[in-house]
Amino acid sequence: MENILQAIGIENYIFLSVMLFCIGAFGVLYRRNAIIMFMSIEIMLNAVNLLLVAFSTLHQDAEGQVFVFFSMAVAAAEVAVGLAILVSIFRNTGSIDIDNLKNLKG
Amino acid sequence: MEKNIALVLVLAPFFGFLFNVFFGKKAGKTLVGLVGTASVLVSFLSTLFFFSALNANPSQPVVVDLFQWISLEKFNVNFSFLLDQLSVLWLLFVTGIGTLIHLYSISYMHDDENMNKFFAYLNLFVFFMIMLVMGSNLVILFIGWEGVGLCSYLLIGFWYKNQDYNDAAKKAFIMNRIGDLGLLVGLFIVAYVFGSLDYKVISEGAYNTQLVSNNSGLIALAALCLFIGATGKSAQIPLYTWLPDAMAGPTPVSALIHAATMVTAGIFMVTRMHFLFDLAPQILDLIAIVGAATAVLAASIGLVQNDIKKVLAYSTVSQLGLMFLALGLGAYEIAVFHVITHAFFKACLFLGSGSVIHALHGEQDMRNMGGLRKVMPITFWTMMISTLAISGIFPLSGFWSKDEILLTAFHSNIPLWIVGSIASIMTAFYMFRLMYLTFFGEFRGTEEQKHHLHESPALITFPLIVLAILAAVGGLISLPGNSWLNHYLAPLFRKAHEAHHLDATAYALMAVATVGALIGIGIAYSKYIKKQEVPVQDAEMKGFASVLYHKYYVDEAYDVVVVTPLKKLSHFFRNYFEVAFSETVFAFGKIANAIGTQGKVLQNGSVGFYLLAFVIGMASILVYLFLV
Amino acid sequence: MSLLTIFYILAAVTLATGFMTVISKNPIHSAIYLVLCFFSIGGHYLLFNAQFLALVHIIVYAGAIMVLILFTIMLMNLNKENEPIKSIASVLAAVVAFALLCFVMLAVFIKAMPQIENYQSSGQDYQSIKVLGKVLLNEYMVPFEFVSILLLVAMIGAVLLSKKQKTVE
Amino acid sequence: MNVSIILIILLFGALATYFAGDKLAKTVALVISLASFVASVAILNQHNAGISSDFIYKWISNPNIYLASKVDGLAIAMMLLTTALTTIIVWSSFANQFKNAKGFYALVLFMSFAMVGTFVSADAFLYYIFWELALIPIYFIALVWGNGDVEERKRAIVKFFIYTLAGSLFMLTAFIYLFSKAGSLLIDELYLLRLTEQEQFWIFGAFFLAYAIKIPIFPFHTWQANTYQLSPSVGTMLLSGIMLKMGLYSVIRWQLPLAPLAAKTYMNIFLVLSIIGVVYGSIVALKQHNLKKLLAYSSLAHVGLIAAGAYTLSLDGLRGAVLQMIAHGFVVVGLFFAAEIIERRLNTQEIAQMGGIRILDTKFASMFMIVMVASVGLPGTFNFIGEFSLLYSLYNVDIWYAVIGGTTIILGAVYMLKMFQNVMLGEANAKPFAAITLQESLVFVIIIAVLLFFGLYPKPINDLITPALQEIVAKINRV
Repeated sequence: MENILQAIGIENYIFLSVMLFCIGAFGVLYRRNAIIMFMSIEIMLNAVNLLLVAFSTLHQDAEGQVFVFFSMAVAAAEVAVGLAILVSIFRNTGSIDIDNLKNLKG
Repeated sequence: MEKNIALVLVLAPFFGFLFNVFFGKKAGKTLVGLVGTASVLVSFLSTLFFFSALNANPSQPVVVDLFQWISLEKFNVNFSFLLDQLSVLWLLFVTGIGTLIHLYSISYMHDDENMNKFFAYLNLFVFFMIMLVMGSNLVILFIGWEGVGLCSYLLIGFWYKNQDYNDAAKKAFIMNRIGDLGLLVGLFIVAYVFGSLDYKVISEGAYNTQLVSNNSGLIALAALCLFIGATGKSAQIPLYTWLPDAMAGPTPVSALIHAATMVTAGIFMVTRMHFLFDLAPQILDLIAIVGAATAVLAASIGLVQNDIKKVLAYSTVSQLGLMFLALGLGAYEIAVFHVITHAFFKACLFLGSGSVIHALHGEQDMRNMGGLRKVMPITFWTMMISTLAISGIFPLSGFWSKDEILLTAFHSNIPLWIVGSIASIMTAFYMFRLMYLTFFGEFRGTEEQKHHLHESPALITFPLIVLAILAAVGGLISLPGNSWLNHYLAPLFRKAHEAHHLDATAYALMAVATVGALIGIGIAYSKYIKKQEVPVQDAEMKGFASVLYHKYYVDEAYDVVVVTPLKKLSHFFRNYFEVAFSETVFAFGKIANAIGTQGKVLQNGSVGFYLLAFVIGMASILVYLFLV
Repeated sequence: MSLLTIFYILAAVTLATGFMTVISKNPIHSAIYLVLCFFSIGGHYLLFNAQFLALVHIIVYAGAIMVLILFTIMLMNLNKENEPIKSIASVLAAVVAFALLCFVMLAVFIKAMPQIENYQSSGQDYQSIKVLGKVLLNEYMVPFEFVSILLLVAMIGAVLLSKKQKTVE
Repeated sequence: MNVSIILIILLFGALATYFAGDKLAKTVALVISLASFVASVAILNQHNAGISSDFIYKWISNPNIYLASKVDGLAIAMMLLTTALTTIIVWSSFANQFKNAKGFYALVLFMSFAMVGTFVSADAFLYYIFWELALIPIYFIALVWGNGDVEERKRAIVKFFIYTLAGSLFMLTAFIYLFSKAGSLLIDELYLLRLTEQEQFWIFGAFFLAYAIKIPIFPFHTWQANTYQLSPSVGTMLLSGIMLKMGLYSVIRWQLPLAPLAAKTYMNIFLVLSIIGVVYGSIVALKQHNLKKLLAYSSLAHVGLIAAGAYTLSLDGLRGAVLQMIAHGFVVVGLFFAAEIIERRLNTQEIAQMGGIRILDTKFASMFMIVMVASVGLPGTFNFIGEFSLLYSLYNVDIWYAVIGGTTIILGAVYMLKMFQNVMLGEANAKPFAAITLQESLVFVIIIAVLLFFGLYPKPINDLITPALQEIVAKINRV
């Protein structure tokens, strides 16, 4: 197994990542539930990670993977803080429907 | 040596001014008057020194160069003085008459609480007048020119509690400033053409035919502008209306500033710049016409005035018109001659009227005078001499100078001669009207006034006597055929002006003039002595007399044509333009506000909407970056 | 079974579970689908022979993050299908955005394909745990430390945010 | 010693004033401003001795920005004007009791600091920073310590602030463009640029917006009257005495030499605008009821003439402009101080409520009179020298410019005398008018002494500024 991309082809990964990313984006737009929107964002992040790894393999360069590593760390931090915010929002409003959060409306 | 004396000449009145400003209140009235008079006297004595020096050595005028003042790219203006025949002559009667009037004022203004200020202003005026006369270039002249205007403003409005007087002062200053703008522009043109403002350089340039022919249009324009300046200061049409109003000031001021000295500054300037005016014959014609018109217009207004000082004021305007007539005819030395004689008799007349007003405690209306001959003999006789002089009765000074002017006019332009003669007849009439109403008949004032009638003290009568003598014999300096004045001024003029020969025409004209004057006197006699007429009250005036009394409604016309539109314009600008500009600026703020109001709809708080915008935005960026 | 087949199966699982995550009404179901999705992505990593990443991925995402999310859902008692009916407009907007994004990104990558295919492989070891460790702790030493700080800060922040606020007098 | 010492004195002086506390603030401020003036005189001596006071110091390497100052005679003249006027202004406010005086005087010194900085900067970036920095103190001075209705004041001051700030942004744009061309913002390197006429046009226009608002040139003057009216007198004096000179100075230093081609091509437009300002300001001043507003419009007229002189691009015009800038600085401070004295006693700015002051205080009336006649350019006062050169330079362009610009002589006399008559003359005012104090009269004496001395002997200033202006004219004429 010299290089997997010779067997599968980078374009397949690209398609896959794009599809996954778009599903994530669709989810964010489609749903109003903050937690599910959160999950959708995770999907999008993973789509990007996947593509990074794919290109890392293509270039045979470790840096792409290092980046993924960092982005995972960021994602973890983000989830931790984000969920904490959601919890406090839920405490205050009794719901996590995003449409209820319109305090910034101009 | 000469430099130091020249500085003394200039600065003596200025020190008088400083003294009276800073120590006047403490020094007491006597000292104030003394210092004020002495400082002018010092100037007079210094002038005498230069006069004798010049007589000894006529071809060498004294030039005192002090320091560089204004520097411009092409030339510099130096602070320097020139003492030649013309300026010394002018200085003589400015400081001479100035001294007399100062002397007179000691008594006249003695009861005024601000006497020190009066003397300070008077000294300052003399200082600026000396500056005007002595400057060796037009800018120094301009300092004096504006400076005397300022002093005139201060002195007309001397009794500043009265807003009418203040209005008169303001009017004088503003009218003068209109002329000053003309003078300033004339200065610029001269500087542009000749590359200097120094009289000497300009006169040399004026004889440079190449330079002159290249710039003939500009030179004429310069002459015109300078003449506009002169009309402001010397009260000629169209800027004469300030002078009668200027009589609001104390009478010595009227005598010194508004009769003898300041108002002749225009004639001085034109004479100074004669080489320039000689190059512009069309402007000289204009000057002659304006002068003649002013002479007759002012004389006609003077016919019906009832305020004793107003009569004299219009007489001054009229006489100044005659001087300008002479200037316009190119007879500069005759104009100068008339300036001098006029200074004598007009100063005497004003001081005399001041004496009368003093005796009547401020009464100026001739309808309330009369019969003063017996109570005030010295005032009467001195004024009588001057009146005869101004009317042109042989052999008093006015006869000679007026006759010269009319003679010159007759030789060059008959209509101008006719106009001038009419003005002279009118002069004789209104002057004798003044005399008859004031000094003859019965006293028409209140009992209270009658009780206090008295001859003025010696300090007032002494200057009157001196001036009356001068008014009587002043003609001697320029008798026809053998004119000392022409001879004295000859170094100034490159083309010598030969004196008129005493031929038959000359004698005939003299006779005509005398007869004219006698006619004027006769009419006045029949009207005011024979018929004992007293001018009617203001409201009863009818027809042309009313028009005359209201000065041809010129002030009203100026009001309608200039003042009111300016006020309206100011109102309009303030209420509309300013608001419009201001609102335009605020409009930008309002636009931003409106955009904000509309834009805030976009911030509707719907996360879905934001995300959609985000996605679309990102998509467009991608398209722009990679696909286009 | 060729690699390609494995890839297709994994890709299908990824997309399907991802999609199900998005459309499931019940948040718990979504979470379960998401876990599956993450596992399949981990499978992709393994296909790339990126063992380290695969491990970390499973631990962080499928382990830590998903557990956190599940806990939150439980905490809020959200395992109900109570989401309000969405308006046609918002659904339409979501679909349009999805299609647009999909289209644009695909177009971009297809356009970029010629450049992508030019790369040559060097055959060096680049993705064993050993190599990655060296890269991380040499070249990326400072960012690595910063990540630790970031995580610490996030932890503190999360604790602070979710703490019950004392009522202010 | 280089010129930075003055900046340091003023900046740290501002801090010292703040920390000195409310009681000591004005004394400290006076000492500091006096020290800065003395230092300026020292710089002047150094300049006369032929020693350079410039400094240049690398500040930011990318983009290429220097802390640079270049002091020629022109900059020194403006520096002297600023420090001298700051001293006079601080001294003139000694009788006032300000709330939070330490903040007030610190802001005054800080403003002086920024203005001196504007005058001596030789790097466009530094210049721009100082230019904008000068705006901040006056904003607070006017807003916090101003008079009149608070809402109205807020509206006027915020307008002034945003207006001038907006104008300056155009200048910043021009500088950014110039930087992209020259790779440096040092003024000497900018002078070397060869720009096309098109480029110069835009740069000139951008500068013009900034300066026309600051100066102000008609029709960008709408902020002026209200701001002057509503600011405290110290603020008004700072604004009219020094700050608007920043605009005029910048025209001479930056705008004309950087875009000479445009300046020449479009000269007439700017001359006409400036001269409209002269006439318009004078006419509007005729019908003002508020003393400070009237003075503001008179300032508009005078400044219009100065700007017109500068835009003639001739040595006479530039020299007249600089002389008149200095003269106008002193005169306008004197006039506003007179307004302040009246306001202190009668507590009003409305001309209708004044009158008859001369009877009650002749000394004040005389000094007011002298300053007033100086402002209408009576020969023998400093203003005449400037006015004469300006009008002569205008005449050399076209006689009508001189004639119409010269109407300021007439109209100036009209509104000034009218104002003087209504304020000072007439029957005594019912309200008491305390005699002018020694401290107040000293301010006038200094101003009058300056006006009369340089009116008769302007040579020192002339010799100082002429070489610098010749250099600038040479730069304008290089194309």
